Amino acid sequence: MEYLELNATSDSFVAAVDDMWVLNATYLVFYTQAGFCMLEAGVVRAKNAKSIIIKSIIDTAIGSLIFWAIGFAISFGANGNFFMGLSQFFLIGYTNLTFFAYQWAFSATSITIVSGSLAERVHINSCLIYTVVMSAIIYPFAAHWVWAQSGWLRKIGTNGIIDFSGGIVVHMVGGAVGLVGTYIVGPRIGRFDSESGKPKPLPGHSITLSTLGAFIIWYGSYGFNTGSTLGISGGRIEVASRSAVTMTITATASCATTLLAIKVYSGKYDVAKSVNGLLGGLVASSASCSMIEPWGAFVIGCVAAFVYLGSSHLLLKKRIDDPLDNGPIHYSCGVWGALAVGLFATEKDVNKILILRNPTHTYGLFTGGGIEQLGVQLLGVAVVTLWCVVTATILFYLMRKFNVLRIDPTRELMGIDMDAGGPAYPNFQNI
Amino acid sequence: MEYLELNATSDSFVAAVDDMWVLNATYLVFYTQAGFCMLEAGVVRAKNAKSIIIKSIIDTAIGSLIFWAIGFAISFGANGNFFMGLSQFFLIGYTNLTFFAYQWAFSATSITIVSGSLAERVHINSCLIYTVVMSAIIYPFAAHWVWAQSGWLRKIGTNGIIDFSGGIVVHMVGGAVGLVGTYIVGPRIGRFDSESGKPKPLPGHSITLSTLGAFIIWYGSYGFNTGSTLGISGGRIEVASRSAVTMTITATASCATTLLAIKVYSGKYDVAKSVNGLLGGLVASSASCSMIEPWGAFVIGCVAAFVYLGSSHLLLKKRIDDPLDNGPIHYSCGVWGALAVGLFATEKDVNKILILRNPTHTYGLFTGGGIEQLGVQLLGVAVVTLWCVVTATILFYLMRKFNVLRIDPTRELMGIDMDAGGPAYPNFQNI
Amino acid sequence: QQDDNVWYDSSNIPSYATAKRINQILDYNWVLRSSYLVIFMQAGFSFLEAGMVRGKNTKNILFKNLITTALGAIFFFGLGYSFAFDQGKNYSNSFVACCSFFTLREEDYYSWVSKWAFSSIACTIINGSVSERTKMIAYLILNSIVPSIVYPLVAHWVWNQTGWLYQLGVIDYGGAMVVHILGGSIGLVGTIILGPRLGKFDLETGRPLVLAEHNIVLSSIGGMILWFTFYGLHPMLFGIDINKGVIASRGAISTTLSGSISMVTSVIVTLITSKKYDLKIVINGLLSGFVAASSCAGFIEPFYSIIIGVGSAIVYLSFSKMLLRYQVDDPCQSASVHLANGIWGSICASLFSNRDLVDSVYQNRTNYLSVIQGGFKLLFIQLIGIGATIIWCVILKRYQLLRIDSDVELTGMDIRHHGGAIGPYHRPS
Repeated sequence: MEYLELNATSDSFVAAVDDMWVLNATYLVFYTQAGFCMLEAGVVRAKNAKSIIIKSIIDTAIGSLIFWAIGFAISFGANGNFFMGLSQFFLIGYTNLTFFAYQWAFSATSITIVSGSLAERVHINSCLIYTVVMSAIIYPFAAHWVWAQSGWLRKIGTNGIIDFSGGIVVHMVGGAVGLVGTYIVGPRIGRFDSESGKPKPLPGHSITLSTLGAFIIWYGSYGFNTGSTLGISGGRIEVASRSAVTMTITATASCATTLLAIKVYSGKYDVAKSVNGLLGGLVASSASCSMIEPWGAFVIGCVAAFVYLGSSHLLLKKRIDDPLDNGPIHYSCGVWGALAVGLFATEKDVNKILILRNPTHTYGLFTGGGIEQLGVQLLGVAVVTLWCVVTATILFYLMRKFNVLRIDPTRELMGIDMDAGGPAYPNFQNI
Repeated sequence: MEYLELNATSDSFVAAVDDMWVLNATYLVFYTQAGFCMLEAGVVRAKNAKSIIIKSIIDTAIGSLIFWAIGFAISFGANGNFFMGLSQFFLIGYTNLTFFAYQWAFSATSITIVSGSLAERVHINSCLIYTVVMSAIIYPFAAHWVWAQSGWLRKIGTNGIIDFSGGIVVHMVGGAVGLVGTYIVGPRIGRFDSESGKPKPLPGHSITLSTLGAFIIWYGSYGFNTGSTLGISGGRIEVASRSAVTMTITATASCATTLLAIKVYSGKYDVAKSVNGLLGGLVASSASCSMIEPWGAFVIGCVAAFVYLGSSHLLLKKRIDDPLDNGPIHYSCGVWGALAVGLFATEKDVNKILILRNPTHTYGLFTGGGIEQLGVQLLGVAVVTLWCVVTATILFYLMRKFNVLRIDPTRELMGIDMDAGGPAYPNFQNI
Repeated sequence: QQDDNVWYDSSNIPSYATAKRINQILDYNWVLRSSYLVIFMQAGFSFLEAGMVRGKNTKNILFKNLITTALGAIFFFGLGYSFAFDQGKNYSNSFVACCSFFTLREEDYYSWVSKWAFSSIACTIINGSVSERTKMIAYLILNSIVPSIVYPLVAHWVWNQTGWLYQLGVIDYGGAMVVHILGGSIGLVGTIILGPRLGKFDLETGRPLVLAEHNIVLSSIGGMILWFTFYGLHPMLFGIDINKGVIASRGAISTTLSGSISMVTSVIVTLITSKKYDLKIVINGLLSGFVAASSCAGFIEPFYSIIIGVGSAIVYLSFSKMLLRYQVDDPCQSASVHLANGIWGSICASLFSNRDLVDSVYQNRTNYLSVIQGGFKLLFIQLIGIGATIIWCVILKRYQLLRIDSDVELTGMDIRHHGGAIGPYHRPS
């Protein structure tokens, strides 16, 4: 407090303002942890509320420590080759702490997504294991390939893969790992009728909590999507305001479309699904938000709603039980958002983003930039999906093999909170 | 927006941006009020939820008014001597409103901590009294001694006491006053077995609420700890980024250590205690966050977990009932954080912070800076503790004497919410 | 080689770090960041309102606030922004601008975000007033019309330099007229047309009965979130530079003081009259102070915010009492908080504003002395502004709102329209 003296030159001042922008965005992204925690807590049943919270805390705390120690060096360490970064473990010798903090918050988000998919039926212990693997291996490699300047997906084609703020790296990775996990764990007891196989609803214990969570995530997403400009000087603030506008339009369009589609289809207004539609829209916008026109954002949002609803329906048909619909939201909408870059990106904006290279003439298919970028995005999506599916399958298969994954059925019926020192709401009666 | 012609000179930008940074941080610090409120509400039983919220809101409102009228003048008023500031009551003649707003938010945090320690067994009225005393006397003097340029602890030794963002002034003061209060009020009915004296759990009514509160406090702490640079120009943004990174590492390390220690010790995952571990880490980082390396932050966090667990255990042994563990979290971890400055501060960073003076060669013991700073920190901790204990003892002793402190036993069993217009959840059945 | 520059290479960024340019960047930054806070207000209002309705309608109100925000964005993007702030070569007079629908100029993007955030707050305030008894279709219509035409016109009048109220000299620091009076008066008219909830007033004596809010803890989360987010609402409109930075700090302090004083006053008054600490009044008293401060917080000496705060508590308490006497049922007390205190705040703006401070942010127009500085013209102008806003809202609100069936109202809308109550484990008592 009152320790520092002013000693500014105008050069460092611009850099300071840029860092300020990124730091503020970082705080917002860390705050989405609160949003995810509340969302997950609201969607599970009261008997599992405490355990999902503890998982969410473990994710954040341990995931952050591992990413600091190992993950960041693999993603962005100096002397990286096409495959991985190789130095600066434990941040030793690394100076750009602002950038680190921002990336750190991103990795925490990706890891948190997984715990939602595994809700209500896995050991709390298991979360320690997958958090470590996810933040030390699965996420960092994907981040290196897609984001680091030396990453191999970054060097393909004219522009390389474009993922402005984590549609592929954060959402797709988190969603895919979760989806594999939920498939290997199997559905919750009582989710599908044992005879007919029809899904039966297992409603969450507090829709208010999950709505609160969604609103916090929405708020945090402004940091998530607009902070990726990594500064505001040199025209980047326009990129940030474009991102804020397009992200809002995509999210609200997706929310409204979901709502109306369900109303038309079933005659009810469904809060939980509308909230998910909103989140799906946010996810779909993250890869592309800085490079599209508002009309493109609107189309992306409307389509995202059907992508979400369709994949959610498909999962139920295949009897895969994803309690929070994290697969449909983060994986499917993440894929759609990544492809949308190849469909809707405009020439002007792509050139603004990719300021490093010569003016490019490869951009969105629908905006007249040819099919190449779409191909590159498709390739990237396929590669990242494959990477996640392979590593996650090995991980969860081994965990199942050593019996540290699924909780036994009596425990599951009683609620996992018994392992976490009693029920979450001791003053109220569960029914 | 559309109103203004642009005509600014480059000096004024720098000042404006610095102010903007501090203002944003101020808002975040005020937001921690919401966090503390939710944390406290979740940890008490349902029958006392409403009253703790009222106390928390009244604290904030009345504390703010008193600090504006009296407290700030004592802390930072012009013409101060070594002991106290003497002018600019009611802000008359004071122009640096940004600095005031920031200090204001800090004082509100310190006061709120006390209400948690006194939860579930004192009159709502009593909070009016201790809020006034705390914000007019106890907090301002401590702030003057430690933070104001003329304060006497600031002038001791080579560097003076170093408390970068309130580990001593905010957390230790709040925690110590609360601890004295909870000792004088005595334990809640039913907390200790009347025969054996063993503690019995009185679990809070909503772990989701208290987790939400902790996450909000975490988010707000980014304002709390990084805003203390009071600006971003002149290299201060690097200090801020460093603070953000080290604070996150300390908090997550403390959270993870608490979680694992309890798991090893009792075989259970304990959400409430892990959340407290997180908060303990945040507290431990506030004095030192700008002057340590990430590895130092990690060590501080791991130790903070044991400091928290140890003091919490000690309190129970001495049959002192601190419902929110505010004493262990804010006082003990605050003390540890203050000492950590004398242990882990690095030469480079201390010189960056203390830019006002000549290069100093006194810094952390473990980083090779000799033992002097540790001695100064120890002295400061002792002085502030003594000040808080003496004033708080007088205060609470007088309140008990005039019978405005503890509620009568029937009321306590029924719940204080009866005084606040009925139960907090009229649609639900309490058990 | 360092791999940490995801998109940009700063050495290639053209350096146009001229003074003007930096100032513009900072303005953008300030406005965007504040807008995010204002959008987060949606969460605050949702929980405030969700906690204050009965358990059986919780899902309904959450749903409405969610859809309000979503539909509002789409309609404000398509129609509303153009009516309010069309800056192109198109038609624009003192009453309305027109007609570049569905298109935004790139330099308007950040401004769109902030203005949309304001509009969504106005809509959400309405939801609180008409909660627990309105048909969903009526909501959808309402929430399409307000952001496409009702809010934009008032915003045009008060905030746009060509607007007639702007040119008259109306002061609105943080949306007192455009957001609070607008939302509050539409809500009040709505709630009058709808009539009270079943069972709110005794059929014989006409006395108000208690329809207890189901989860006041939730409301207080909402209230605390709103406290935080009001710091985004208030200093946003004017952007930032050294003068405006001071005004923003001044605004933050006056806002805090006004809210605190208002809350303390409401608590004391309630303690005297009913001997209880009532949490609902604590929360709404706090918000009343913030609302009242929204007209002028940055333009006054912090001292005057005490008067504003004390006044707003009294305005809030007496207005809500008056509504009950006339058997108007306002479940979340939105009209008392937002309409009454929006008016009170706007009047205070003409009483206490410092002319120099006002002049330093409002350009190209004449400002008048406030009452404490010896001028009365501003008072009349503010009154005209208040009147115009209210009249506009009332005129537009005269279409029939559709009320839900009484049996649905008794069972609760969550079960009938949303596929079940909020939490199956909570047993309503």
